[in-house]
Amino acid sequence: DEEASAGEKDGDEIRIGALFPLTGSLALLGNESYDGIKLVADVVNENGGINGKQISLVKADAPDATAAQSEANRLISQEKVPLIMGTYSSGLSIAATQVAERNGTIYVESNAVSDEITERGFENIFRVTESASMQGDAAVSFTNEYLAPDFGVKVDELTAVIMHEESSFGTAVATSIEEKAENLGIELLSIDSYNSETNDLSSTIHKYKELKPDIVFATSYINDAILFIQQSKQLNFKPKAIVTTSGGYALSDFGEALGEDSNGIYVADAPSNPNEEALTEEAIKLKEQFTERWKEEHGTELTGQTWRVINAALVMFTEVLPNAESLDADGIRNALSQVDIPLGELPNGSGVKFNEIDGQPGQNSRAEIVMMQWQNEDLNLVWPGDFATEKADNSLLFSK
Amino acid sequence: MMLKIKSLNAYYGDLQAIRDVSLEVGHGEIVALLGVNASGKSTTVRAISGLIDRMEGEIYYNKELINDIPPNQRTEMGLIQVPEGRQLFPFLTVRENLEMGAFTKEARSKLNENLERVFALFPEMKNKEKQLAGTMSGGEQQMCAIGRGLMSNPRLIMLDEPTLGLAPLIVKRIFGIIEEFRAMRITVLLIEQNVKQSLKIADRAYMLSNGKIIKEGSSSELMNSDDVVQGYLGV
Amino acid sequence: MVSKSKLLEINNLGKSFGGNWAIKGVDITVRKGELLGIIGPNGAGKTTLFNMVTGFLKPTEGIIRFKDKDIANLKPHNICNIGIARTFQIVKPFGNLSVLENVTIGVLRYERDVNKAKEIAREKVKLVGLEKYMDTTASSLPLGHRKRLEMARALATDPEVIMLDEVMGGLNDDETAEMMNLVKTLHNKGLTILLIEHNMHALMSLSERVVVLCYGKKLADGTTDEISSNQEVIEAYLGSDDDAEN
Amino acid sequence: MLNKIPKFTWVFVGLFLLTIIFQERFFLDMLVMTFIWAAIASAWNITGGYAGQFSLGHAGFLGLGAYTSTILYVNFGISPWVGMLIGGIIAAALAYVISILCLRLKGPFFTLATIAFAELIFISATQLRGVTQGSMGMSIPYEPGFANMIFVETKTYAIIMFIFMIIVYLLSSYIKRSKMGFYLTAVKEDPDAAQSLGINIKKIKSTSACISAFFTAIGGTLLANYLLFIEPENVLELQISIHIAMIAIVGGMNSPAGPIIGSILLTPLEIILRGYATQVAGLHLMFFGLILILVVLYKPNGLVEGFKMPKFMKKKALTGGDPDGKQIKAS
Amino acid sequence: MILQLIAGGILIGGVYALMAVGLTLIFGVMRIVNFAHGEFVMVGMYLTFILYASLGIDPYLSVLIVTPFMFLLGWMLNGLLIKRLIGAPHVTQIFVTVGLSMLLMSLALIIFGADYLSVRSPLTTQVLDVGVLLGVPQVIAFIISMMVSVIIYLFLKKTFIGKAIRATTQNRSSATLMGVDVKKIYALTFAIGTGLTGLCAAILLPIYPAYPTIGLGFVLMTFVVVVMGGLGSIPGAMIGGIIIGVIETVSAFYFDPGWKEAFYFVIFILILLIRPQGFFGQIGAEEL
Ligand SMILES: Nc1ncnc2c1ncn2[C@@H]1O[C@H](COP(=O)(O)OP(=O)(O)OP(=O)(O)O)[C@@H](O)[C@H]1O
Ligand SMILES: Nc1ncnc2c1ncn2[C@@H]1O[C@H](COP(=O)(O)OP(=O)(O)OP(=O)(O)O)[C@@H](O)[C@H]1O
Ligand SMILES: [Mg+2]
Ligand SMILES: [Mg+2]
Repeated sequence: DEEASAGEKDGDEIRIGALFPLTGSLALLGNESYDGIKLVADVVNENGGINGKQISLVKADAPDATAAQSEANRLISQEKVPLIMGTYSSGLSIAATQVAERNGTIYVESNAVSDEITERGFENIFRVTESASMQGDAAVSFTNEYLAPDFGVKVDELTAVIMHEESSFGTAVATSIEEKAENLGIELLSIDSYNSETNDLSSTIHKYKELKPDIVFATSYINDAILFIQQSKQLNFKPKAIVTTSGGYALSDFGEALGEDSNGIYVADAPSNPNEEALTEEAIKLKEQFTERWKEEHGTELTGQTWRVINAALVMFTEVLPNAESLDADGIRNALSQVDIPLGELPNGSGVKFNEIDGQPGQNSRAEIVMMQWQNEDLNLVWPGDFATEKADNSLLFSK
Repeated sequence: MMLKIKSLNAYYGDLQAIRDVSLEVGHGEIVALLGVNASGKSTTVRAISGLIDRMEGEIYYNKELINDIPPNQRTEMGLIQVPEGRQLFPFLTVRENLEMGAFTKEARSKLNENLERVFALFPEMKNKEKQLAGTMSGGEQQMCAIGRGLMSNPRLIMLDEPTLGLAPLIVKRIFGIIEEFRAMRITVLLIEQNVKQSLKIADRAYMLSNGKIIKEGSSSELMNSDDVVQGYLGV
Repeated sequence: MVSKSKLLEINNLGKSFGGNWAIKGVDITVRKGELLGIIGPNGAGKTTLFNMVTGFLKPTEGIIRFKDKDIANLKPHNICNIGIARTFQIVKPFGNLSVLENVTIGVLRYERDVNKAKEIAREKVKLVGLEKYMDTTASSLPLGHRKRLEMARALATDPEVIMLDEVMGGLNDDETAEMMNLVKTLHNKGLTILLIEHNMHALMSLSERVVVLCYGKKLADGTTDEISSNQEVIEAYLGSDDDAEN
Repeated sequence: MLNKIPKFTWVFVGLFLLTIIFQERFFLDMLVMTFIWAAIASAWNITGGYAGQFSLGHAGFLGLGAYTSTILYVNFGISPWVGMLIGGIIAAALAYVISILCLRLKGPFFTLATIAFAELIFISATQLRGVTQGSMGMSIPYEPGFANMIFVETKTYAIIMFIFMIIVYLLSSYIKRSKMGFYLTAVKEDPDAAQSLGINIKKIKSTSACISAFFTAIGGTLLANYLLFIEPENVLELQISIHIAMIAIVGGMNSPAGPIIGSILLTPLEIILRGYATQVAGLHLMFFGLILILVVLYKPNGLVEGFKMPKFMKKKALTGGDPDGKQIKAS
Repeated sequence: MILQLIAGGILIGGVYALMAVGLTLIFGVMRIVNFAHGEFVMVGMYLTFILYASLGIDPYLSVLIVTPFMFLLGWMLNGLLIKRLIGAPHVTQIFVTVGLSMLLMSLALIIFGADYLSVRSPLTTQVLDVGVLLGVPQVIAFIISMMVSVIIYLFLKKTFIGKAIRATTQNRSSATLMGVDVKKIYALTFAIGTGLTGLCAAILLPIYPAYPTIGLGFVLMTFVVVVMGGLGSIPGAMIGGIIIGVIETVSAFYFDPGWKEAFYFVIFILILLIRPQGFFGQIGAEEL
């Protein structure tokens, strides 16, 4: 493939496309994701790069699906990158991966979770992080394994509602929660979708007050996550547990906006700060290194969201690319299929192995997903046991 | 002299509408400005009110050079124009239109007094007080426009075709009102197509053609001048 | 006159605006080829009458027939297409178009070919004496010329009846005379004309018959002589002394 | 001989040559986008420019076209070439209904109504998940083939989009020169006067709206089959309506060449700015905002015209304007 | 329950109303189609945030700074841009203000990044329980909003300025001839309209975080409210805002929250079709 090999054109540089929504309504996490990749690239470069070649990130802005395609096109044909990493948002990813697949360029999804991305069986599309159904799975498993026993009931006696923002992220996660919860016999009282740009969720909360579910499963972006918790508190809506998945609930802006009102909320997410016992020594070192460096450069804590990107970048920059026979699609694809990182070796506790899930050859089957809880305005890992740093505590929710 | 204009040129974009126009209006005088369509009558009046962007020449009002005074302040000085084609505020009621006439401080203090005077002159307006100005008949709008001009407490009033579209009876009334202005010491600059009648009440008159003044003099002089007789009264 | 056929018949026509009757119970018959003058004080309902005949206003009550067909419910463009054209008292030029283009749009009603339509339009522009302004944008015409443009445009639709609403307002005597000539010429060509005019001299010398409206009612209907000596009309509209001629 | 050909033809010849010469996908992609937005903006211009029916709801038609052909193809295997026509007809029918309903609305009110209609379509597309898969969007499986309207080469797309642009352009300039063009202008300038000259406003407005919507929807299908992925946000958002109108305005609304010029200037500029002004996120939007303001203020007739002072800056209204003022239309 | 929903809707509506009062001045009175109105709110929110973050000024107190600041900003923008739009075709207006909104959004992104900045006030999650639950910040916002609307209403109604503004939009040259300083009137109106967005921003920040695109969510809704209430009508904006607020909460409860915007768009279209002058607008005034 002539274009891909041209990625080496400068000899001492490997150009890698970084495609994220840098403007528009998804800009917050888009930029943060880019910063994550940048951080890894900087560290790798400082340590001598990939086999002596420096990584050069080619930044691309994908505020909407059309732009995502157009920019993917540019990265491939104009910038001649052999590898694109992106895009944080599922819709954008679906659009951009089409272009990559068609043009035979490897595309590694770092944080979008929609199952469709890897379900289409594309040969050039890989995802290091978990899929939506894995997220849903974690939320429901946690309910089954921890919450139900803790409430002292059988899991099929629980009632729940699912509330999700209506884009592909929220919808995909909600679909998976619905399926898994039904399998366990959890009674779903209501499933509600809403536009994440809404400025009021009180009606939905009133409805839930009447339905009195034990558990609220929520998937939101940031603005709506804040709104939901704020209004729930205001309107005195207090279910036994609020189990959320990733998105806005895992962000530091969320904690800052709500202060102690954030306490008690569960967030299923890629781990950001797992119990060090679950990690290898190497992973611990990396974890500390990145946490510190991020704090230095950005002044905030690393969230699970950014860890996803860092993981993906680490895998690509330290495992895949150095071992690729050639820096073209075939070479990188081969290297990807040979990656075999056991659980716990990545700084957030995940491992990497592709080709293990039926029909989803590009999905990493060892993407770890854990349950965290806001405690003392901090996000702590509480489940599963071997990863946990703190104990889950149901009494924290709206305790003040 | 109340109003004195020296060598006025006015342009619309590149098109020159009036050339080297000079005219004077004395205190308490009624001066008529005559001329065929497109001769530049309205342009002259607009220039005096300050509504023309590109102009040269000097305009003195009460001996003061007012070239640089913005139009709204000219109104405050009592230099009032009743524009051609009514130019009412279509979505204000008749009464609100009249009240707008009394926007300046001085006029506002005499609002009620003036309002009564207008209603006395045009009882039609009293009945239509609450109608939106834009829904009135053409003639009714013309009355409202003149009324609005009176509300501004004019010292010099420039009437641009005030009788346009008015029934003969009302036309007569308007000319009556103009005569009353003389009694009230309000100076008048009158643009009219109704030449005969205008000359009858005016002291002096100017005649414009193609943007230039081609004739000026007392009304009786003009009445008998060949140009006027041929151009206007020859029918 | 008796031999001419009825062209336009208006029966018991009425229009109310929120309870106020601008026109009520008016009957008018117009015969083919007639030149009918319509006068009345300001606000008498003359323009409202035109608006109803030309479909711009729906009558509150009454009947309007054109060639024995009820036209009270037709839309303005239908009215134009059956041969009734009008001008607007408050002129409505297409401001950003040239005079020629303004008139061409009228011609396009029956001549699809734009170039041919332009040729015909050129004639109409000449007819009203605006040939010097053929390519001037309408918005920069002074009022007098706009009135002519109104007229040219209405004529361009090739009407059978033309309704002229104060086309001589704002013209000086000379220009009025030209306009009168034009109206006369049109009339001689067989056009049926309804003429609203406050210029009594023009109206009286042109009209064959005059209808007087007053406060929405028909006050009189007759020959010019009958009207100018009608005491009620004099009181309501003309005024008593000789000034009325202007 | 050559000087008989209108100048603007050379622009097309040039564009076509570029389509043939360019090999790099990046440039071809730029051409594809330029052509398709030029065509859609031209379609918009027929009602938005000529008739002054300033719609900011055309994304609705674009989305209808994209969704109709995609749904028919993905679910029933109906060729997008057929789906394209069906989408066009549905969009035209909807445009007819909207234009009849909004017949009496003027200026900003019409615009706001079109926004509202397009938002309703957007919301429906998001909520009717059974049909549209909601905001998850719909992917078109990549199975190249003429019948599927999916091509391996970007160049093929570029040629198809070029042809589409030429068709819409020719239609638009024919309309502009014909009776219909005059009538549309008349309706825009003064509806009352237009009616008095025998123009059926309802018919002329709805006809232009239908034509415009039909071709916009066709553009939607073409775009969908180029992108192979549609979601409400990339084919139905208000931003897209604004984008379409913006191209026509920046190019010039009263001329058939305007939207083409607009797209030739704006589309590559957008792609380049977005691609290369990434150091500071948001910089390209700022550029765009500035360009928009400057062009609209200083070249209100679009870049298609030579530099002229904008009309309203000559203070037309202050120096007379309409001597008869405004009279409220009798209702 | 319905009472609770309506109460909640009324409170939200109060905030919408305040935004709409500003827009009804700019759109309804000056006839400038201002698509950047939401972005003015956004600018105000950032300013409130800065005052809070750097000087610790409570948002409710910073009203006193933010409102005048936005007033001045409005005055400046008018001088720079908006005055050129007066009497311009509305196409021009829409696109200049769309350009302005793009500009402001991208500036915010460049300066503040895409973070969601919020102010945590002790009041944020306080509630009043008066049979129905009312959020304290919402109640405060509602009260301020209603008070200010009434003040603006009285100002417009009772002073000659109000009439002059209306007259000026209808016929600029005539207004000049009446002695109205047209330029000043426009600058004042636009500045008041913009100043109100500052007020709005300050009372919103305790409820919603500030981020670059927050304005987009408000602007269409605000237009809906303005048209619904009737152009230029302050009581219309107030009642329109409350109606939209109630429609939102009630429809989101009884139907799907995903459809709630559809409800007000449908109502908007119906109003445009049936009563284009809105509830309180002058008949025919929308034709200008
Ligand atoms: N707004 C304008 N833009 C361009 N030209 C104009 C404008 N207004 C007037 N003119 C031109 O200026 C010249 C003088 O016009 P003006 O209105 O002063 O004439 P007038 O004597 O008042 O005519 P009328 O009796 O018809 O009112 C005319 O040739 C006219 O075409
Ligand atoms: N839309 C409307 N709403 C309310 N009243 C109206 C409306 N249109 C006209 N009128 C009233 O109806 C009456 C008749 O108006 P019309 O325009 O027919 O008078 P006219 O005879 O043409 O007068 P003029 O000679 O002054 O033009 C007037 O009193 C006018 O105020
Ligand atoms: Mg004049
Ligand atoms: Mg009349």
